Amino acid sequence: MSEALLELEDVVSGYDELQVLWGVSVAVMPKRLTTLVGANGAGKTTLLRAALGSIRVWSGRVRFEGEDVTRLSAYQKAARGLVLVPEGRQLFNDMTVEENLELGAYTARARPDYAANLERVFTYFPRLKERRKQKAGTFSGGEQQMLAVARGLMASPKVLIIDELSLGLSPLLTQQLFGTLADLKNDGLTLVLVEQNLHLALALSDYAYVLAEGRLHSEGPSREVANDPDVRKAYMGM
Amino acid sequence: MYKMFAGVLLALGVILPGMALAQKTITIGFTTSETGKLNADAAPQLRGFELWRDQVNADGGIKAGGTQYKVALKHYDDQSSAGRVQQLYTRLILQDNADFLFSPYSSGLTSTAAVVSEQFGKIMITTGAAEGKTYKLGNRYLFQMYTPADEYLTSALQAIKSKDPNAKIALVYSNDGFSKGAADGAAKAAKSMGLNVVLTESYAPNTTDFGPVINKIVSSGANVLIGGGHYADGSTLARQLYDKKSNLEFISLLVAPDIPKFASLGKAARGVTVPSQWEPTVAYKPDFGPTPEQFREMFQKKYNTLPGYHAAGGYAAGLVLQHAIEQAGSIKTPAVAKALNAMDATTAYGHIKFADGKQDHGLQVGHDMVLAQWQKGDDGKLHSKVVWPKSAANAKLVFPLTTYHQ
Amino acid sequence: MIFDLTASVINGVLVGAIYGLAAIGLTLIFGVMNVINLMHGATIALGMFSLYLLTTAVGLNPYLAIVPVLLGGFVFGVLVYWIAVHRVIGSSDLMTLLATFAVNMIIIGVGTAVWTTSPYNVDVSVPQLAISMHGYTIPGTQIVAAVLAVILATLLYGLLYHTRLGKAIRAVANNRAAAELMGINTRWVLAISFGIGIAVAAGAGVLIATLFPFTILSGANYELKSFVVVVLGGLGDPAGAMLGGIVLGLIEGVTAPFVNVSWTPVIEFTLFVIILVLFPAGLLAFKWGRK
Amino acid sequence: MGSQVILKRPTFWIILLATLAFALVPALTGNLELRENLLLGAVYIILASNLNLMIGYTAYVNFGNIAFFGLGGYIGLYVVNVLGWSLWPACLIAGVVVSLLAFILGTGILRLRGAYFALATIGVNEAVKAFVTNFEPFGGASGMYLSFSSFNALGGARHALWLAYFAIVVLMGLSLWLSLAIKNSRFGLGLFAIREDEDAAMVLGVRTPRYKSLVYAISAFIPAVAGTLFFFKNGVILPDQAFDLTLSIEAIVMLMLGGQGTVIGVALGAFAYEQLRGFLLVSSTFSQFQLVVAGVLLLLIVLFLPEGFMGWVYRHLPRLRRVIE
Amino acid sequence: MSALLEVEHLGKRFGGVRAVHDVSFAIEEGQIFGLIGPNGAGKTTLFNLINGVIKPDTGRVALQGEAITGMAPYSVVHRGLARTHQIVKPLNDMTVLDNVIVGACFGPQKLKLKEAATAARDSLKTVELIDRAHVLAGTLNLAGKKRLEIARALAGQPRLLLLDETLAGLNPTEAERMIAVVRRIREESGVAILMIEHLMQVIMSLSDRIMVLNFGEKLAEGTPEEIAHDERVIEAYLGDPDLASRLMEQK
Repeated sequence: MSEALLELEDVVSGYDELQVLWGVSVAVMPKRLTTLVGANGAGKTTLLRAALGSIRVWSGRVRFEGEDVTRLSAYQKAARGLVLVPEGRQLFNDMTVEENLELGAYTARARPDYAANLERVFTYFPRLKERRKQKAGTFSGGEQQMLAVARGLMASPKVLIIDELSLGLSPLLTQQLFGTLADLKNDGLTLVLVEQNLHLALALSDYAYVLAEGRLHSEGPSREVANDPDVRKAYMGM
Repeated sequence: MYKMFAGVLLALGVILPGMALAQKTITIGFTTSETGKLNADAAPQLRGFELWRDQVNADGGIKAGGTQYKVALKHYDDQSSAGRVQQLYTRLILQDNADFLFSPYSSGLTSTAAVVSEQFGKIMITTGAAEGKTYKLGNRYLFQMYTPADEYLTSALQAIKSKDPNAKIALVYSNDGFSKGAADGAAKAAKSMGLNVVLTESYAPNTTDFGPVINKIVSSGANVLIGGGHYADGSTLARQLYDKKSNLEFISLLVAPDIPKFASLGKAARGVTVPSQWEPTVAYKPDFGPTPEQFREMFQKKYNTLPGYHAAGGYAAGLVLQHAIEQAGSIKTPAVAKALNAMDATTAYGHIKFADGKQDHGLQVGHDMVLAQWQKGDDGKLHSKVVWPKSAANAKLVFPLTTYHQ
Repeated sequence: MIFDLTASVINGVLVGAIYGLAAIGLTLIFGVMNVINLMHGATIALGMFSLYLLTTAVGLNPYLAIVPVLLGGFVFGVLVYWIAVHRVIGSSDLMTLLATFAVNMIIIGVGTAVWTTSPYNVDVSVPQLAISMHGYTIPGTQIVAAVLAVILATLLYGLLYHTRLGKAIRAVANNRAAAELMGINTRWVLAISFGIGIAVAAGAGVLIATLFPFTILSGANYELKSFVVVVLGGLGDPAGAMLGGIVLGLIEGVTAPFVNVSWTPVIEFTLFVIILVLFPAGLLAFKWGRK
Repeated sequence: MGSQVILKRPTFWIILLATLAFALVPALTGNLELRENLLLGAVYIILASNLNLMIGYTAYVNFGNIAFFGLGGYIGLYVVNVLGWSLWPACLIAGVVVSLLAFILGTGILRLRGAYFALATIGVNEAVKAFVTNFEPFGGASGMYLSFSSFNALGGARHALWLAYFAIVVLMGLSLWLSLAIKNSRFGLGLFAIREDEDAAMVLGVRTPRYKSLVYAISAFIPAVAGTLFFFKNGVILPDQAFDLTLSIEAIVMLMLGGQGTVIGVALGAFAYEQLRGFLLVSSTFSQFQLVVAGVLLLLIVLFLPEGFMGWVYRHLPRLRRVIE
Repeated sequence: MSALLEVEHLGKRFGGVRAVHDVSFAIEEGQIFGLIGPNGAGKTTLFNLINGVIKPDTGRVALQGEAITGMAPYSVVHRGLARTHQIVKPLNDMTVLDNVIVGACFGPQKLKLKEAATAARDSLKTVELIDRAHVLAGTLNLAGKKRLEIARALAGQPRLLLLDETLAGLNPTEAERMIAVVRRIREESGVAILMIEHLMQVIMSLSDRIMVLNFGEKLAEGTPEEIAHDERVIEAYLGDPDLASRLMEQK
C-alpha cells in the first residue's frame, strides 16, 4: 500500500457529538480511478470532508504522498494538490466562468500552469470557452457541473476527488461527463469518484470501495464489486 | 507650671476658634459635560467656575455673618445627556452635601436638574441655559445669568437695521431648543422692527454638509444671515459659507464664534459676528468683584487664552452667589434667595437682575447682550471686537463683508 | 430655481461620492463576512483625527495624508479583526454587532480622553479649482475630495476585480467553503477584508475632514448615512454603495429647495426603512457587479 | 417551560421580593439618593427585560427599542402638559398608542430577518427621532417642559416624584412578571420555537408573522409607560434625550451580560451594568475612561462569556435552570 | 368522496431548472404512500410545495377537499398536515419535551399547554424517546433527532404525516427501530403517511402505493410489486445499463 498517493487509515469522524465514520481505510493508487459507493447517509461525503480537512478527524490518519496531513486544513491540502470537486457544485455564482477557473488555479503550484490548464480545460469543455464572460450562477445544472470539474482541473491536481458527479444531470450529460473522466484517466490523472450511479462508476473505475453505515462494507477491483450481489443489496437495499 | 498651662490654654483659646473659622467650607455642586457633544461649550464655563473658586479661596473665602467660608466645587460628568442628571444632582445634594448648585451647560440639562433643585429647595444659579421656558414653570430657586434665548439676536437685528434697513435676511438655525428659541425671538423682533426676512430655515443639529442650505440662501437672494446653533454646526456653517463664497454682507451666528477656537477657521471666521453675553473688551463698572479687564487678565494668566462669554458667565455665577451670601450674611437658602431676588447690580459680566414674578421667577432681565465681530488686528491675527451697541463698542462694525474677504 | 437645482444636484453628487466611499467600507465587510460593523463611525472619526495629526504635527499635505491613513487603517483593521472579531465570526449576528460596538466604545472613549469632544478644523482650501456660477460656488476642496473618493473607489474596484487577492476576497464572499477548497486561506482573507474595510472608512474620514470641522463623535453621523447608503445600493455590494451614496447625496440636495432641510433626515430614514422592507436586496440590486 | 403554576415558581417570588425591596428600602429609609440610583436601575431593567422578549425569546435584534421609550414619553407628556390630563391616563394612553404603532410597524419590518431587521430598527429609531424633532405639537426641537404645577396635581413635587418612582418600580415588577409569564405560556413556547428555528416553527404550526408582531407590540407597551413616567419625573423631554440610540445598544449589552432569554439574569445584568456605569462615572479614577472600561468589559463578555452570567451559572449548576429562570 | 390529499399538476421552476413538473397523485385516508427517486429528483421540493414552504408556479393541492395551495406552512399544519425534515431541525436550546409540546400546541389540534404536555409525552412514548424528555434537543444524536421530528409532527394529531428520509443516516439497528416506530404510528393513530425513503426494501415493505419521481416528473406510480419490476425505475435509479456497457466499449 505504500505506493498509494492518498491514504486514509482508520478514519473516525463526525459532526459535533454525532459520530458518522467508524474507522474507514481507503487507499488511492496513482493514475487510477478509485470509486467510493454507498447508500445515502453511508458517510461518503463525511469521509471526503474528513480527508480534505473541512471537518476534524477524531482519530486515524490521512496520508498524502506518504506524508501525514491529517491536521492540515482544507486550503493547505489544496495547495499540495489534493483537490475536491464538491457535491452541489459550490461554484462562485456571482463571478464569471473565467474568474471561477482563475480561482481554481489559486494555489502557488497551479499558477505557473494557468495558461496550459486553461487551454486543456477549454478543449475538454468547449462550451465553457464560449461562455467565459458569463456568470456561473446563470448556468444550467450540466454546465455548472462542467465548470465545477473544470475548476478542479485548473488546480493541477495530483488527486482529483469528485463528489456526486451525475447528481441532477440528464443521462445524456452524465454520459458526456463520464466520457471526459475516462479521457482524464487516460491522460494519467489520479481520480476519486463518489457516485450514486453505480453502473457507470463501476464500469469506469479500477478499484471500488463500498461504504455502508459509516464503515467499509467491501472493496475490490471494480469489475468484481460490480458483480457482487451483496453490493447491490448494501447499496440499493434491494 | 500652672502659668504655662494657662498660657497654652489661652493660646489655644485664641487659635482654635480662628482655626474653626478658617475650616468652614461651602460646597457648590453641579454637573458639567466633560464628555459628549456639549463639551466644547461646557469646558470654558467650568474654567469660569474654577477661576472664581481659586480667587475666593485665595482671598480667604466668603465672609458671611462673621464666618469665613472656603469654597469647594464638586462636579460630575453628565456626558452631555440628561439620563443621569437627576441622579447626580441628588447625589450632589445628599451625598456631597452641596450647599448651592450651579447648572449644567445647556437648557435641556438645566431643566432636568431644576426638578431636583426645586424638590430639595436648593438655590441653583444657571449659566449656559438661556432658553426662557425653564424659568416659566413655577420655580422658586432658579437664577439665570444669561439673557434669555429669544433676545439673543436682537442686537444683530438692530445693527442690520442701522446699516441696511432694506436688508434681505436669511434666518437659518439649528433645530434644537435653544437655537429655535433664539430664532423665534428674532423672527418676532424682525417683524416689529419692520425688517424683511426672506428665508426661514432650520437644519438638523448634527448637519455637516450645509451645501443644500447655502444654495437655498443664495437662491433666496438674502444678503444677510442670522442664526446658527452651537459650536459644532456653527463653525461648520461658517466655514462652508466661506468656502462657497456666499457673498453675504453680514453674518451673525449663535454661540460658535464666541468660542476662541473659532479663530482656527482662519479666513472663514473673519467678519463673522456673534451675539455675546459678554466680551473681554466691554467696559462695565462693577459694583463688586474685578473689572472686566482684571478678569480678562486673570483668566488669561491661568488658562493662557482669552475668556469668552461662557467662561465669564461661569465666573459671574460664582461672583453673584458670593455677593448674595455676603449680603445675606448667612448661607441659609431663604436668606440667600432673598438677596438674589433683590439683586440689581453690575459686575464685570454686566448688569444683573432677576425677575421676581411667580410665572417667570429667576429669569434674567437686567443683562444686556453685545454683538462681537471677528476682525483682523494690526498683528494680522483675528480678534473678537465689540461692535454693538455703539455705547459699548470698541471697534466699528465691518459692513458689508463682501469686500472684507478679498 | 434652475440654477438652485443644478447647484444642489452638483453638490449632492460631490458629497454623495464621499458618502459612497464611506459606505464601501461598511458594505465590503458585510459582503465578505456578514458582519454589520458598528465601529464604522468611530473608524471614520479616527481617519479625521489622523488627518489632523498628520497635517499639524507632521506637516503633511492633507491629500497626501490619505496614503499613510489607508495603510494605518489597514493594519488597525487587521489587528481589530484578530483581537475582537475572529472569535465571533459565524456565531449569531448579535455577537458580531456587540463585538464591533465594544471596539467602538473603546475608540470613542480613548478619543474623548485625548481630544475631548470639541470640534477640530483642518484648514484646507483649493481656491483655484472652485467653480462659481450665478452666485453658487462649488469649493475646490469639495471637488478634490469627490474626485479622490471616486479614485479610491475605482482602485478598490480594480483590486476586487482584477487582482488575485481581490478575486480571493470575492470568492470568500461568494462561497467561503468552496474558497477554502481552492486553496485560499479564508481566515486571512477575512482579516484582510476587514482591514480594507476599515482602511477605506478611515480614508473617507480624511476626505470628510478636509471639508468640514469634526469631533470624535462626528463619525456616528456618517455611520448612519452609510447604513442608508448600503441599503439603497444593496447590502454587500461595493459598486452599489458608490451609487447609493450618490443617490443619497442627490436626495439631500434635491429635496432641499422644496422642504425645510431639517426634514431631510425624516425623509432619509423613512425611505431607508421602506426600501429595506420592500427591496431587501437593495433598490439598485447590484451584487458584486451582477446586473 | 412546562405547565407549572406560576405561583409555585421560585422566580416569581424572587421578582416579588426584589420589587418590594426596590419600593420599600428607599421609602422606609427615606434615602433619596438610593431612590435615584434604584430608579435608573429599574428603568434599565424595564428596557432590558422588554427587549429580552424580542432578542432573548424571539432572536430578533431590535436596536429601536428606545424609540418606544421616547415616543411613550412624548405621548404621555403631551397628554399631561397639553391636554392637561392626569398622569395615570397619560401612561395608559402612551402605552396603548405606542403598542398599536409597534404592531402596525412590526407587520412591515418583521418580514426582515437577522442583520436586515436590526438595520431596519436603527432606521426606525432615527426616523422617529427626526420626525419628532420637526413635529410642532410635540414642541419640535424645543421639546416639552413640564410645568412644576403638574406635580401639584399629585400632591406637590416631593410627593409626585415618589409616586412616579413607585410606579416605575411596579412597572419593573410587571416587566419581569410578564417575562416569566410569557416564558411559561403557549405564546412563549411559540416565540422560543421562532428563536431556535423560524422555518421549523412555521412548519410546526406556529403562526410566526402574528407572533412576531404581537411580541413586538408587547415589548413596546411597558417601555412606553415607563417613558411617560421617566420624562414626567425628568420635567422635560427633548428629542435627543428621548431617542438615544446608545441607550438602546446599552440595553442589549445589559441583557447579554445577564444572559439573554433568562428573566432574572437580564434583570441582574441591567442592574449590574447601571451600577457599574454609575460607579465609573463618579469615581475619580475611572471617570475619564469610563467608556473605555465599559467597552473592554463588553468585549471580554462577548468573546469569552457569550452566554452571559446566567448561562455561566446554568453551565456550572444545571439544577438552577429550573429554579431561577 | 375525495381523497385525503389531492395533488394536481403541481409545478415549480427555480431559474432555469424545472424542479417539479406536472406532478399529480392522491393519497387515501390511512394509506402509506411512498415517494422514491434519485437524488435531486425533486422529492423534497414536492414536500415543500405541498406544505406551503414554497409557493408552486402551477397546479393545485387539496387536503380533505379543501384547497391549500400556496397557504402558509402553519395554516397547512392547522388543517391537519404535519411533516418532518430530511435535514433535521430540532429546536436545539429547548428540551426534547418542549420541542414536542410545540408540535402539540401549534399542531392541528391546537392544544392548551397542559393537554399539550400530555399529548407530547404520549407522542414521545410512541417514538421511544420518553426517557430523554428533559435533555436539550441539540444533544440528541441523529437517530434521536429524527425520532424527535416524528414525535413533534405526530403530537398535534395530524391527518397526514409527511416523512422526509426518516432513515437516512441511521445505522441498521436504529433504522429497524425507526421502521417499527412508523408501523406503530400507523397502527395506533391510523394517520396517513407520505414518505420519502431511499432504502427500497423499507419502502417496498411499508408502502401501500409508491410513486417514482425523476427529474421533477412523475415516472411511475403503482403498488410495490409493480414498481419493483418497472424497467424505467431501475434505469432511473441505477443508471442505464446500456450506457455503462457502451462506455466500456469506448474505452
